[in-house]
Amino acid sequence: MPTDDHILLMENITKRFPGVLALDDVKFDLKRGEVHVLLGENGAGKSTLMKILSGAYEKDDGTIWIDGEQREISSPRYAQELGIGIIYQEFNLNPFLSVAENIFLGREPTLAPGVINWKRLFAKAQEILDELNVNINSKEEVGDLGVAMQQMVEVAKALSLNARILIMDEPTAALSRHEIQQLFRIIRHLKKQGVAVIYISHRLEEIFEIGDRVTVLRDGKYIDTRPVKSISRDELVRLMVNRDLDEQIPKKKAKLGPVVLRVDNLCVDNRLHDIEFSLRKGEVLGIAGLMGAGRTQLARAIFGVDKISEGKIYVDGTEVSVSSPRDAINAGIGFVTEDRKSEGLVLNRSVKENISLPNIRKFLSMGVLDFEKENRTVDEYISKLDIRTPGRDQNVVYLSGGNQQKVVLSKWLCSHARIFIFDEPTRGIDVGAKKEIYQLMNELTAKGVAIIMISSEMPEILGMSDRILVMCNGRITGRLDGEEATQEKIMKYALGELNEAV
Amino acid sequence: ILLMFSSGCNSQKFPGKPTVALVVKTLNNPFFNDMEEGALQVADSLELNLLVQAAEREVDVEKQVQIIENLIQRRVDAILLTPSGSSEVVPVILKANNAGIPIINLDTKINMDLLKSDGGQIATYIGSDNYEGGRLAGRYLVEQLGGKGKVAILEGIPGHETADSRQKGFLDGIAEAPGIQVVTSQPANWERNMGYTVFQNILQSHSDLNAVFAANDLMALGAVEAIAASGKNYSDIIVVGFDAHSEAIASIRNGEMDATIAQNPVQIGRMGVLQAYKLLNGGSVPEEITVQIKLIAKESLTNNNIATD
Amino acid sequence: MKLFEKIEFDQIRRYGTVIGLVGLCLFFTLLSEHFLTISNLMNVAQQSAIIAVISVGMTFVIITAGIDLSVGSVLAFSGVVMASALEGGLPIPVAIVIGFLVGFGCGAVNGLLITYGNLPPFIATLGMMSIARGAGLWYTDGRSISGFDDGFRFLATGEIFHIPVPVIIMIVIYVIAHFVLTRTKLGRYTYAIGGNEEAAILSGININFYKNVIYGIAGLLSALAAVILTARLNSAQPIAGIMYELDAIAATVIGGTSLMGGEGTIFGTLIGALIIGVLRNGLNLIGVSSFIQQIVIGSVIIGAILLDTNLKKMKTRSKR
Amino acid sequence: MKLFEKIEFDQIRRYGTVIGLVGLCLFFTLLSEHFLTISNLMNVAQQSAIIAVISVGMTFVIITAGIDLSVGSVLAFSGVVMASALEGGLPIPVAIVIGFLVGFGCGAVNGLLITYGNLPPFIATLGMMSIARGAGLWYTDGRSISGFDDGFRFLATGEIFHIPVPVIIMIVIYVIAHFVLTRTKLGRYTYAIGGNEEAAILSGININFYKNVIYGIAGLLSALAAVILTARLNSAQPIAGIMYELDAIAATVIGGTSLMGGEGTIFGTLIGALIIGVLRNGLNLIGVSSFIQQIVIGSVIIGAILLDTNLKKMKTRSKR
Ligand SMILES: Nc1ncnc2c1ncn2[C@@H]1O[C@H](COP(=O)(O)OP(=O)(O)OP(=O)(O)O)[C@@H](O)[C@H]1O
Ligand SMILES: Nc1ncnc2c1ncn2[C@@H]1O[C@H](COP(=O)(O)OP(=O)(O)OP(=O)(O)O)[C@@H](O)[C@H]1O
Ligand SMILES: [Mg+2]
Ligand SMILES: [Mg+2]
Repeated sequence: MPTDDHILLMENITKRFPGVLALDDVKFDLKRGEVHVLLGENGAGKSTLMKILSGAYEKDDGTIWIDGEQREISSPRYAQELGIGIIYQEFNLNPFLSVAENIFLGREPTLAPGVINWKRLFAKAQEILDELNVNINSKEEVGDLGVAMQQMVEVAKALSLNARILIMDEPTAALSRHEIQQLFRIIRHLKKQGVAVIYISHRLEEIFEIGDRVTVLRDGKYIDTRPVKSISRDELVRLMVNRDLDEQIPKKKAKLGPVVLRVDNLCVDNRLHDIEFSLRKGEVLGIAGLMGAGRTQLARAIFGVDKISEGKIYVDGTEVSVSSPRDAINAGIGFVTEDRKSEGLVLNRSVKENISLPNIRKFLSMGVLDFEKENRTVDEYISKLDIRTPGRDQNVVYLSGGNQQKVVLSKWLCSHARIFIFDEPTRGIDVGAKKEIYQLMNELTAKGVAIIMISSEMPEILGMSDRILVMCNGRITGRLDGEEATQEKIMKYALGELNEAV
Repeated sequence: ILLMFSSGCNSQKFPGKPTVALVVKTLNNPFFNDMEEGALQVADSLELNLLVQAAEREVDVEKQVQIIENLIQRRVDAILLTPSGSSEVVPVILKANNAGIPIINLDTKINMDLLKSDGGQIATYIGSDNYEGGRLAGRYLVEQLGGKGKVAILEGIPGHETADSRQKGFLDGIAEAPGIQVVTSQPANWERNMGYTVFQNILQSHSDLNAVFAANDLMALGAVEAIAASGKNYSDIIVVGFDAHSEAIASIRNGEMDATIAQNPVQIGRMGVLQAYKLLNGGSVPEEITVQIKLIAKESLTNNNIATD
Repeated sequence: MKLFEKIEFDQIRRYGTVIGLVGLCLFFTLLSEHFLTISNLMNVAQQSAIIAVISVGMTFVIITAGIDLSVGSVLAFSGVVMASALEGGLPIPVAIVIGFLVGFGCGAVNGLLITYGNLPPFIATLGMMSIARGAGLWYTDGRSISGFDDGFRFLATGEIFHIPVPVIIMIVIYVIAHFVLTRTKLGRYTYAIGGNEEAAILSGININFYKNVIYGIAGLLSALAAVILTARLNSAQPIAGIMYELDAIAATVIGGTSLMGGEGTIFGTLIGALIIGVLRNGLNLIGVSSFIQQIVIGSVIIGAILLDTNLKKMKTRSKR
Repeated sequence: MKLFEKIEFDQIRRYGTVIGLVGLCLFFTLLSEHFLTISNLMNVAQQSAIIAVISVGMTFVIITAGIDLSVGSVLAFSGVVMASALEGGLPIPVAIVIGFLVGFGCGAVNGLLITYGNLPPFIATLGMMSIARGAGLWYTDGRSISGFDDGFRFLATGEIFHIPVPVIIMIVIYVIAHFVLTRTKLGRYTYAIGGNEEAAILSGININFYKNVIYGIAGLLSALAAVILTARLNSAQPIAGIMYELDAIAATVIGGTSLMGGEGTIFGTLIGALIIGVLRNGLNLIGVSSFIQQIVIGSVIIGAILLDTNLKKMKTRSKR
């Protein structure tokens, strides 16, 4: 039974999906004014637990108390009425509606019954956005925003509920240091007002920065709940992955070969300006920057998705014209996209089909698919990246966020490209799998593959990069060597020109 | 649904009696409703099961063929057929011949040359052909207009056989009077509303029009409304339709329409079933029975001798 | 500033179809001196009214990423029921209300099948298309019901300030629809449902309720179209409205509404309906042969949208 | 083991429609002693062949999240061209190839309009529907072309091992299509394009090329259907195949293919086509009046999919 300083108590929560026991007799409690971190490997059941709390899923078993009252959370609407707000791991925005409408969807201010008060709608939305101090115009169409901006809209949406229980499922996955600080500022502010926050993230450093208590799940089972102060990182990781896993990133420097990719004063009409850099065999080139800096834009340009208005691209010293991803792939380039849902995956197809999509040629014998070969390869990657799925024929839509990300990675890793562009490769991936991926990068570079790694995660950038480019407003504002680079320097460049610009 | 079945399922009613099938082009055209009516009257009095079937769409010969094939499977005793396509039904008629089911051809004539060349046969043909009707309408206009004037044509569904033969007949009918000039010929797909809109548009560009021939009465009735809407007098424009639709006849009485062609579907229906009955009882039937086709105009209505209504 | 840019583009977008319409009018004006006359333009407006009214409902439905193939059959069914009510001597308003109820009923059934039955709209309404048609034919035995008094016929033949009543009805409907779509919850939720249904549900919007309302409205507007049609022809037919669904969808899509849902304007739909009306009218005026007409109509529909989408593309790289 | 469970579900899903078909057959067997006879079943199979063949193309198209409204018109157009070639005395194979070229051509034009013209498939093919129809009428001046020699008519009237040739053609096409969809690159890409076009592009798939191929195939299969139909009626009509698109779409969707794209099986489509065929046949056999037939057909289509989707739903709550 809940004590009265509990705002929420969940007990014996069980949820099964076809072929998966997602939650097995899990318990979770939440006190007023605390930030309670929910931690666990990919597929551990975090999102599922939260979706049950927010009324998106129905639990198969278990009880939920809110303010000591036992509640059956039957629908998202009822959850809202109970004061539960949530930021889902996957965006739930309408690309065609304005930012303001997305934020207040279902709760629009009205003039007369049913008639919307646009002035107030936009004003109220703008308030919240300014509060977050991100420069988004509340009248913009969400479809025109980049991933990061969309994430901030999700945050604003959750805040607009004035919830007493605020769930944040990996809100920072798409954000960089700068915005994360804004977010934390808000969270602390809410805490003071007695709002209770459930916080999910795979970035351990954040847990120590913002968390009060932490609960760990593993394979859908409750493991333990601890105060953050009294627990070390290594302990935490052990609880999570059930084995020891040391902190530092396992960078193995490969011996650098000749230049494989050279980009010569590349421009994309008003988004990128004279980008110039080169990439050598076996090298990892990190690209850092704030959101909207133009990193993804750059990747898209090199990969032939967006039109290049000026500039040249050389592969192995010879100029190539990439007018489509196909050209890029034929030139030996692979691109792990940032937005898995809309760009990375065919959600309602199987893990197998997604992984083999760009590589089908490899599985053809005389134009016919060789299933044995295909299955072998796919299973190999499923185990290599430890993708939690009932089987290769499961539709990816049913995988957990992190596992979906792993599928996207596998898809490209098995493509044997010679130049990789990873855009936020470890977004939403748990510590164990992260290490696995860094190992894979090392293997690749050892084999002479060259990697461009776009990332908003400082440790990753600092740990894995041989060289680092810093971008801001579509320009390269800093070039650092892997050793000499520090968080401060990167930040300076990343913000530097911004300050001038403003 | 079961309820519908039992209600719509004539065959189960009196299993003992012989079953005759009437397959028409469509049942949402009054012409065939009348034919059905006539057939039903006789069928009841002769204690026959009458099974009336038609494709959803008049132009859909293939579906009509399917229906006949299915009726053959069902071993009906005779089939009265108004083909949606005079050549297209030939193969299925051969099937009927092989199954020993007599075919009685109503209204639209089957392509006999093709049938003969394939060694097929029909028991008899009853009706009057559309071409003749068209001719009649043409001649009527010639005399009404005194051999000269501007005429418009409202066509049926483009490429639809019935439409073609009526139109061809009409053109031949007016051919003898060079003074008569067809200023425009537009499709209105047998529909009342298209008859209205298309003719309204025609009136815009041909305000001096003297007459219009519509390949069926529905379009003619639409045209009449269009004339009213245009503020002209009914007397200004001669409207000739086709089918002797009861509404058309009423409209002629009110002096809106001027004439229509009566193929007398009720009569055709009655005769059809009667011949079938004779056949089933081993009687012989004539090669061909032409049903008088006549033009109905205000004058002929005074001494009313119309089989319809 | 960015917003500004956006609006600007929307203008061009909108003009896209308007340009098409103007071009078409110009073209016919050159080819026939009868085209650009008050009386003919009134004609076109009044002839377009029926499809235009149906297209309003279609626009709502399509914005929710749905579709309604049953509008034509529902028109016919509600038309004959209303007509038989009139024939039975019921007062005009009562008969009309009965017709509306039938229309709304059919629409609501579509809605229920789609929401609670989880049927794809295409299938639910395809079934209704066939059922309503059959029901209308069965109800009337395939015959049409004709002859109504002038009070009723005024709804099609009457004029107010020299403007035909159907045109007035059309305008009123469009003003209301525009208001609903841009200013009310119903309108915004229509977009929300079409743009991202999951998100709408998770925001606690009762999408089943709104979908039912929207399909109901579509049915209701078909019934309204039936009133105009019946009054115009002084006759209600069970086979009325065949293929109207295609005209209505064409009008809506020509008007810039995306079949993927989430996007679209009422104003655009009006332009779309007028383009179709003008096209048919013009082709009659210049007396193009019937076979060529079909070729031309097809080409113009394609042409109009080619023009439109490729202006649209200028706006931003297509999403989804 | 988990995988196992899933397959089980797929089975149920698939059986969903099969159950529907079996139920329907049972129902008619009870009501008519003529239904369950070899000759009638052959009859049904052979009547279903034409829609079944068209539906294969439709399935490919719909899996890419597209649609093809032009199949009926293209059938008619390619039919008359082929017929006039035969009439002109060209050898049968040559004439057939000419017909195929026309069909493939129309389909390819659809493809080009959709890919390079960025038109919504609904509009591109709606336009083509009207254009091809007009072209066929114009080409034949509205007349149908009749009377071919037995060599050609064998394609519809002939039998091999007591199996009608159309049925054999149908079976061959389905075997090939199933193979292509499950075992080849083209098949995989078809699903990928429909499931997430953006992702397909970013995976380096030349979606424009494949879409063109797929719409081309759809046209080609319409032409093949035209061969069967022409041989069957011993006549090619410019107005053949009106509204076939609806039957084909219905067959495809009844077969479990989602109009949202990315999902569907060839086997399902076959069942769908047979359901429609059996329904029409059975209703004729027991002699239901044709108005009520329309009501029943509509209801069964709805019923079949209700059954299907709600078995599907058991699998998981619907996505998006
Ligand atoms: N709708 C669904 N259908 C079937 N299985 C599902 C569904 N949603 C989640 N699962 C399964 O339930 C398990 C838990 O998923 P969940 O999303 O809760 O993991 P998670 O802890 O959020 O992982 P991540 O850190 O990657 O987000 C996973 O194995 C996933 O495959
Ligand atoms: N205003 C916009 N209009 C259209 N597309 C945009 C706009 N802003 C961003 N995008 C697209 O969305 C993608 C992601 O946006 P985001 O801002 O996250 O990427 P970015 O601008 O490259 O910044 P980052 O460095 O965070 O990747 C970009 O590749 C860009 O193509
Ligand atoms: Mg998760
Ligand atoms: Mg980015």
